[in-house]
Amino acid sequence: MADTLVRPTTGQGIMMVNKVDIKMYQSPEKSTWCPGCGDFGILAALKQALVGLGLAPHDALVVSGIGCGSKLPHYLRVNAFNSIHGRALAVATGIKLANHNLKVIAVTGDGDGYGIGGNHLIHTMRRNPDITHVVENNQVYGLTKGQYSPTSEHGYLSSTSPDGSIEVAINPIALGMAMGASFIARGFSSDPKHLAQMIMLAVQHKGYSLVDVLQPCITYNHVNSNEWYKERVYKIEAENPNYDSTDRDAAWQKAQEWGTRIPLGVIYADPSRPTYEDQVPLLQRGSLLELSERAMRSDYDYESLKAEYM
Amino acid sequence: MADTLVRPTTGQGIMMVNKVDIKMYQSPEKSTWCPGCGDFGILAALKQALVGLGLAPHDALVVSGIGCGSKLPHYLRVNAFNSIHGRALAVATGIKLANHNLKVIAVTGDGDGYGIGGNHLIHTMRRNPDITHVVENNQVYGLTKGQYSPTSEHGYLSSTSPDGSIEVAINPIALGMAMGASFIARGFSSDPKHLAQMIMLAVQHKGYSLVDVLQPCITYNHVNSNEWYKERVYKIEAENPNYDSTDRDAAWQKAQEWGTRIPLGVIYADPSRPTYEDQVPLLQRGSLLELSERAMRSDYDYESLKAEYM
Amino acid sequence: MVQVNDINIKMGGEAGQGVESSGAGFVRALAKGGLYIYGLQDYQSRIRGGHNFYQIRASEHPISSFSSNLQMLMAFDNETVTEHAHELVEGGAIIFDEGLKFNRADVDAGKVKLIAAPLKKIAKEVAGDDIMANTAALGVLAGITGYEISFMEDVIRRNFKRKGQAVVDANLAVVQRGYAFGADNHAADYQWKLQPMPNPKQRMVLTAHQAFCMGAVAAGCRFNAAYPMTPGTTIIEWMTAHAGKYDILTKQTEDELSAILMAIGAAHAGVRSLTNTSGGGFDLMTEALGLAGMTETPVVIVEAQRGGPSTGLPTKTEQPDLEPVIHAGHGEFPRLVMAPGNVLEAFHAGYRSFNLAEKYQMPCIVLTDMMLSTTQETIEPEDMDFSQVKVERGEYISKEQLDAMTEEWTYLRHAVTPSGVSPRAVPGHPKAVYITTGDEHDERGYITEDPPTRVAQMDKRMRKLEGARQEIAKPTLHGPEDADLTLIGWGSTYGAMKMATDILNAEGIKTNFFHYIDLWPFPAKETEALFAKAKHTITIEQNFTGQLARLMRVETGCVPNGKILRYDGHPFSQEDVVAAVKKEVNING
Amino acid sequence: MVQVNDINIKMGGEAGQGVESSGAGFVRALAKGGLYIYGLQDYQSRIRGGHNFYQIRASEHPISSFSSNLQMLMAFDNETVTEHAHELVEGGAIIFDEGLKFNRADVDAGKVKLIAAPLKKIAKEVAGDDIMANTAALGVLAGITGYEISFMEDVIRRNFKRKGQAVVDANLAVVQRGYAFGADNHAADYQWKLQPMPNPKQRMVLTAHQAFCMGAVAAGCRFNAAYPMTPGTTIIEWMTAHAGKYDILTKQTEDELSAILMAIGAAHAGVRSLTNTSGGGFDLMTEALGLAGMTETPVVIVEAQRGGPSTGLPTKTEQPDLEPVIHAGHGEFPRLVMAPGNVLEAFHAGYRSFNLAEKYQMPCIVLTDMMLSTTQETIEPEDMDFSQVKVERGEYISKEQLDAMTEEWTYLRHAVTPSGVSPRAVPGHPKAVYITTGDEHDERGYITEDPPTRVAQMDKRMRKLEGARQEIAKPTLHGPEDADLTLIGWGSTYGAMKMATDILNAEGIKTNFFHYIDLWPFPAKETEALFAKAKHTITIEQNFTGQLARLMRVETGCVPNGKILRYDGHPFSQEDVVAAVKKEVNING
Ligand SMILES: Cc1ncc(C[n+]2csc(CCOP(=O)(O)OP(=O)(O)O)c2C)c(N)n1
Ligand SMILES: Cc1ncc(C[n+]2csc(CCOP(=O)(O)OP(=O)(O)O)c2C)c(N)n1
Ligand code: SF4
Ligand code: SF4
Ligand SMILES: [Mg+2]
Ligand SMILES: [Mg+2]
Repeated sequence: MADTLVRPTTGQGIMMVNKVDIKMYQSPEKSTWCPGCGDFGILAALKQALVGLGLAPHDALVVSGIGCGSKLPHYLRVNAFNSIHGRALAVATGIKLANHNLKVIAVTGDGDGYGIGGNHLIHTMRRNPDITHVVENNQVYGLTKGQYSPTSEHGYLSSTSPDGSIEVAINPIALGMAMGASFIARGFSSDPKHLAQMIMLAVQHKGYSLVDVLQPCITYNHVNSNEWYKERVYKIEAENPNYDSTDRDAAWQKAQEWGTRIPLGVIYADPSRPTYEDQVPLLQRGSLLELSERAMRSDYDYESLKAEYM
Repeated sequence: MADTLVRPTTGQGIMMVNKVDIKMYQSPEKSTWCPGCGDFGILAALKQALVGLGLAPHDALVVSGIGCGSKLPHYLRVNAFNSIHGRALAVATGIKLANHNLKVIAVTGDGDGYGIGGNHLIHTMRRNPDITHVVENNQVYGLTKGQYSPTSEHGYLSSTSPDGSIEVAINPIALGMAMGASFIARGFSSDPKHLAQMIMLAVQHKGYSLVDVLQPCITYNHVNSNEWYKERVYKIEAENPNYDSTDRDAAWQKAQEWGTRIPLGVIYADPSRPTYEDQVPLLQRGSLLELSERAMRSDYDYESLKAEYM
Repeated sequence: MVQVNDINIKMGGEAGQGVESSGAGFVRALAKGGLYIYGLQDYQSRIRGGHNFYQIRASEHPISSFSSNLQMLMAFDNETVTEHAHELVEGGAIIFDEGLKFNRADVDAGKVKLIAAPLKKIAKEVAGDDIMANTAALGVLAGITGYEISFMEDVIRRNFKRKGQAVVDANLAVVQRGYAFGADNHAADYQWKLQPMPNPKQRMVLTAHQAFCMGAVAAGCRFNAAYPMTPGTTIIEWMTAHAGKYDILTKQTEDELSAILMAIGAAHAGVRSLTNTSGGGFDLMTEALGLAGMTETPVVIVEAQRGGPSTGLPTKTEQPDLEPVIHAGHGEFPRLVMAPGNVLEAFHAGYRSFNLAEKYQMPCIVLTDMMLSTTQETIEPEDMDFSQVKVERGEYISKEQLDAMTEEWTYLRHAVTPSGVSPRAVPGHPKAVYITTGDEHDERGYITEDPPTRVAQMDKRMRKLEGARQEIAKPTLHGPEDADLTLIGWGSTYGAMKMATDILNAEGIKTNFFHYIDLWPFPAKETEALFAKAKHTITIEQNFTGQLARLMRVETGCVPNGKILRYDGHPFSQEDVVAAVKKEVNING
Repeated sequence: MVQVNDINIKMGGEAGQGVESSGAGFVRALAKGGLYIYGLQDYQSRIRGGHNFYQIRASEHPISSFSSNLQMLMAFDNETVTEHAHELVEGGAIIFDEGLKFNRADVDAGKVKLIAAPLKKIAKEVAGDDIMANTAALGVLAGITGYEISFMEDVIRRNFKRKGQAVVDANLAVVQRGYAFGADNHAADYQWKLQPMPNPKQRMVLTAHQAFCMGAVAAGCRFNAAYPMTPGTTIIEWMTAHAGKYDILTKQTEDELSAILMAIGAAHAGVRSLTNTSGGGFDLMTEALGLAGMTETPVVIVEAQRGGPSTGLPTKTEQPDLEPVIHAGHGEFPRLVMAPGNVLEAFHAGYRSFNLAEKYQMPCIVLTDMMLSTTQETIEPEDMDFSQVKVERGEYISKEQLDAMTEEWTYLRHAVTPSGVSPRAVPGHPKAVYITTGDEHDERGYITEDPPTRVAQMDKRMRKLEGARQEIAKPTLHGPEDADLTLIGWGSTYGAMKMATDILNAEGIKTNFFHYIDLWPFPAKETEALFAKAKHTITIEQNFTGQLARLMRVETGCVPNGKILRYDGHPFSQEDVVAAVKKEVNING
């Protein structure tokens, strides 16, 4: 990946950039995923991206929901908050507002992020906090044993849709466009190198960045298998080096592509949109954490408040 | 309005179409809205539309959430379920699935429908039940005394945004496009005649139909006042009689219009998409209510179930 | 000292190794032979790997609990040996593939037989694929225990039918080879035997969730909306599987809020409606529960408990949600809470919940748990009597009655009545056009803040509980009336506590067992009557705080003499109960 | 028989008629004169119209309740007369605009004076706009009661300053004309007078919600996420208004789920975080509450109660959420619940909630209600002592301590300790890189299903309650130790119950009053001690089921002799309490 993409972050880190290597991210835990699960590729790509960005494990904080994919933060050593199903973005926003020095990354499943978590998703998109959202989109509910998910295709067969799902699948890219997401990319777990690059670009992007990741669930989703994806994916950059990801119209068109051809890469990016934090004057003076710690040492004048009520 | 729009529905009604007149919709309750509130226009338009469609009060069922606007069903005599804040669409879907002979209309505020109710909104859109959703969009939280809402514009001043809101307003039209809503229109409470037509078209449309209604809140929203809207709105039909509401691209472009010029009318309609109910084979045999009543008379063979476990 | 038809077999392995299907297959073969079965499952919150087991108990007599003492362990992986070898009794055996390398130190070889079977080899040789090693294992098991192979063969024919004759034949060949291996080499020195009963009676083997669903459909439930959540999901999966036959509409929703609200909507429209979930999802339903209470909408919610709090132990059993469901939702509104303890009680709860919810126009929460979702029990088919299932709708105004009404405008959805129940009409009829709302309302359903109206509506709603209290299922008593020791429990501990009671009595400790099924409104009178007579009371629950004991105290003032609480995610076996009781009362067994 | 500085004035009118601002203006003028004030507000769930009132009580002595007996009614509309004229005592008066046509039959003219004042006329004549009629009314009120007009003038100068001198001057002229009208025509035959105290002491007049916020910011709270909901919204509105001065970040969220989860996220990151809501919103927070419990995240939730269930009575007061908040959330986890009863208790709760939440690393729910959100009370400024506010963080590992650590990898976020509290570091430091989760976890925070680990973590979490129990605010006792009658209450009934206790004692009924502030963990020892001595106990609550009484019973077995329950949406006045108590014990007053 291009060197220009890689710049060390500031943050609270005391480690030197050159000291960051992938071994630091080694978790003591063994994964519980099925052998062959696409989540392994996503884990590898995420580690790679963090290292590539020169971030130490304490510079980042990974928030996840509940699901197979949401167990990811247990399998790399990093600050992490494995929250409840569907709610990762809300927790992530709280963390980001409290300490914007942390690189906050939300990792969710498709059910997690696009299904039950839909309301946080759409409102986070329009708020644009500087959070990267990696969605392990296996088009199925993995951990609960294979029910159809919001990205399952029309006709998908499962225990709760034995005659085929009759819902239209969510198009997360189009949704992001409509809700003002400022960065939207798609990756594929079987191409972790490309995916790592997507994640790096997403983390470097200032604002809410969505990385929708095609992820085979080898146990339950026998339609959208590794082969199925491989036959369809192509890289936007490779096909059209002039693709302008800042062009809303082009991105909207690209967002519609699905089925026979599925684009990978940065579909949309608006580097000009200010982040939520950037628009809070308070946070320009430091992190809320610092202000709160100062407040706990109590060098504010509270006595004067009384006069308001006299 | 064009006569072709008006056709009597079947439903369970025993009333004759020619017997339906607006007096039947007279509620015994007095409204609690502020004099001059845009909700009056919406109420008038809704009544007009129901009468125009030849529906009797028992043929329709209005579900609302909580907010100033959600009190609407108390002010017309009709079957109604005034539910909880943000949840009208879920209740409406349950009612529709249980008795698809009822014309189900959900009436919500912008906070209600686009804010807290966002998850039901996006998933209802992609499911496409035959429900009409009228959003009283006053771009503010009225009933809770004027906080900014998801449709309040960037910079909007309120008690919770004294320095101006720093969120990007939701664009419900674009959201509907992205989520596969099959009918999307915009009306204006100060033009109840046009609005009534929009509601009639929406109710006649088979599938989820969104009618976003610009509604001045004369008490709290001093930015988006009646005058503000009047200066900006125009009717798509009037400006471009050739506008093709089935053209997704054109609709997407139209969806972006806001600010100096705000389009009113049917922005998008896909009459070809099947409704959710149409795709449930069971419901082709009658309403679930009828089946359930049959079940309560118990002419099903349950004994044979036992064999499954022997 | 051969022992016939009294055995506990545990099969263990990783998720994905077929533990569940092997267990289920063997259970069916035994049931076909007229034996009573109890099948316990345990799995982890992961899809492959980890440690799962299936524990089968078989007997000629009715059984309602598993035992801590195993006679046979079938190990598909090392961990099974490490974890469970110590549960084997003297003379017990471990069956494993000869290729499995486990730590021999985990096994007391003097006490336990090691049966290294060529499972994969048989499968490979006979069928060309070691995937059928499980079938071989079942053959070995049948061979060693002497159980007639034809029963296994029948199960194989039935289970593999849709995969074609070739698969059936291959499996049959494999099971036979396994059988021969077991019978020839190990049957002689293994003392526990299984044999079909003469003219075996065909009984049902099923879970409480399955039975609940059967009761529910029989009561006319035709709508089930849910968001998947273990261990509640088995409900909507059952309903979906039977949707075609019974005209049921099931809907997987975007979240649990939507699930209960769709159910409320459908119920309001007149359809008997169900939602199912577990604790976390139930939390999300809390606000809507109050809406059902306020709008007087009958809706049934199955809350299948698991280890909490929060995501907790997603696949483990616990009973920590009794007080939470009784108090869920701000404000005060009436509700029903029932907690069936076994398959038959669940069947009855299936229709009772809908009848009571509709008669009293309030939400009914059915508390189940991981155990009731997955454990299989045997029942006599005649005990599941569909002809006895009555649909009781209470004050429901039919279309015919509405047609006959002369006046319009008179229908009062929330009429104040002596019973608190207001006659209910469903929307769609010109004589009953009405509004209802979660705001406080008057008799017509319009919003009001008028204090007397408010008080009248509040009193009316809460008054319904008094009627309901007369109709709930009363606690049952098992064992001698005049016992020295009274065990008290609720829900899924039923089976273990019942069998423990029998054991204690057999050991000369005169014990009885008081079991709650319906818990809200609380059967206070019955509780007081029990305490008036009981000599020494012990509550047994699978939670930390002793929630039933708390409930008894707040509702009646009765306080048990002792409490036994377990919250490690695992169920009580009958021996666990016996031991804990003895410890509690200082009897050294 | 002139009575000085002991008056109850009610101002009533439609929403939008300026009832609230008039009331607030008069309150301020009286407070400036050194009088004690109690200001009660009542409004409907609508923005314009309907019926609202503001009731002011003024006295030279501390007061903590309103009275049912009015000496003055200021009617901005007919309904005020219809609704409240009967509350006037003999000799009381109604001030109204001469143009107001109300039903004279609503008023007992023999008992009550009717003061038709030319309010609009004055406003029109003096300022050219009848919009200032309210100012004229305040002038009339001051004139009749003889209250020095300079105090009203000061308030006008202050309130209208930002509207410019012309507006100030116009209002001053109007108030003077009103004053003259009142003084000249009606002062002579009106017996209740108001006069400033000599060297009036300046006291604070504020609501409990405002005081709570002051305590919270003083404790270092710097993050407040919320979704608007009456009557909780006043919290985030206060925080937002003071955000600039105190570096607070407030965030209006998309729903209540997000509100608590953002607060949990921010708290996890190290910032003291608050969310506020009412019952319906709290229901939506239930699942996340368990997450806070499981991840041991300190977070403070203000749940401002209102009439329930469901949307209920959105602007009316009630106490129906005590058991719901104690049991909210599936599974079992520790939490704190406190219910301040007045302005000062709320101030203390402001910092105590954050200190206890952080020391014990658990969520703390602060139960308030409509009364505490809107009612104004007078306090002595010195009683709100910011210098006494200490920040107590418990086992918090500072950055400096982390820097000093030599080993990496040793940090155990959920270490099992004797107190149950695990030293807490916030993320961002290389020596404390860790995960936490709502799944059951080991000491490091990794998911586990291991039974002993599970039990150890469960025990550890629940053990924290024992430490917390030592530190909670104990119930207070007002009145004689050896009373014949003991009134027991919690939360916002404090003021009325206290004054009622004094009245009962003054009438010779020896009464004391036991008031709970912190309710979970429950102060059981103190309750038992009270019951050991009390002769006749009566709980008084604003709910249907008597939730405090239930809580006392389940936690201690103590059962009150009587219960007084109110659930019509309206608060108890001191007289209401006195009358209800007498009725309860059969004393005819
Ligand atoms: C509130 C709540 N509802 C339901 C569940 C059960 N649940 C756990 S994971 C999951 C869905 C998993 O699907 P997805 O998010 O796509 O993740 P995957 O397992 O496919 O990676 C569900 C429904 C839960 N934990 N919490
Ligand atoms: C769960 C829940 N949260 C908050 C509220 C409080 N609440 C009532 S109406 C409302 C918002 C009203 O805004 P909107 O939906 O736009 O309707 P409007 O009043 O503007 O018509 C809110 C937040 C509630 N009733 N329930
Ligand atoms: S079930 Fe699917 S998503 Fe889950 S671990 Fe297995 S392969 Fe991966
Ligand atoms: S506050 Fe606004 S929206 Fe509500 S009734 Fe008044 S004008 Fe209408
Ligand atoms: Mg998934
Ligand atoms: Mg609004």
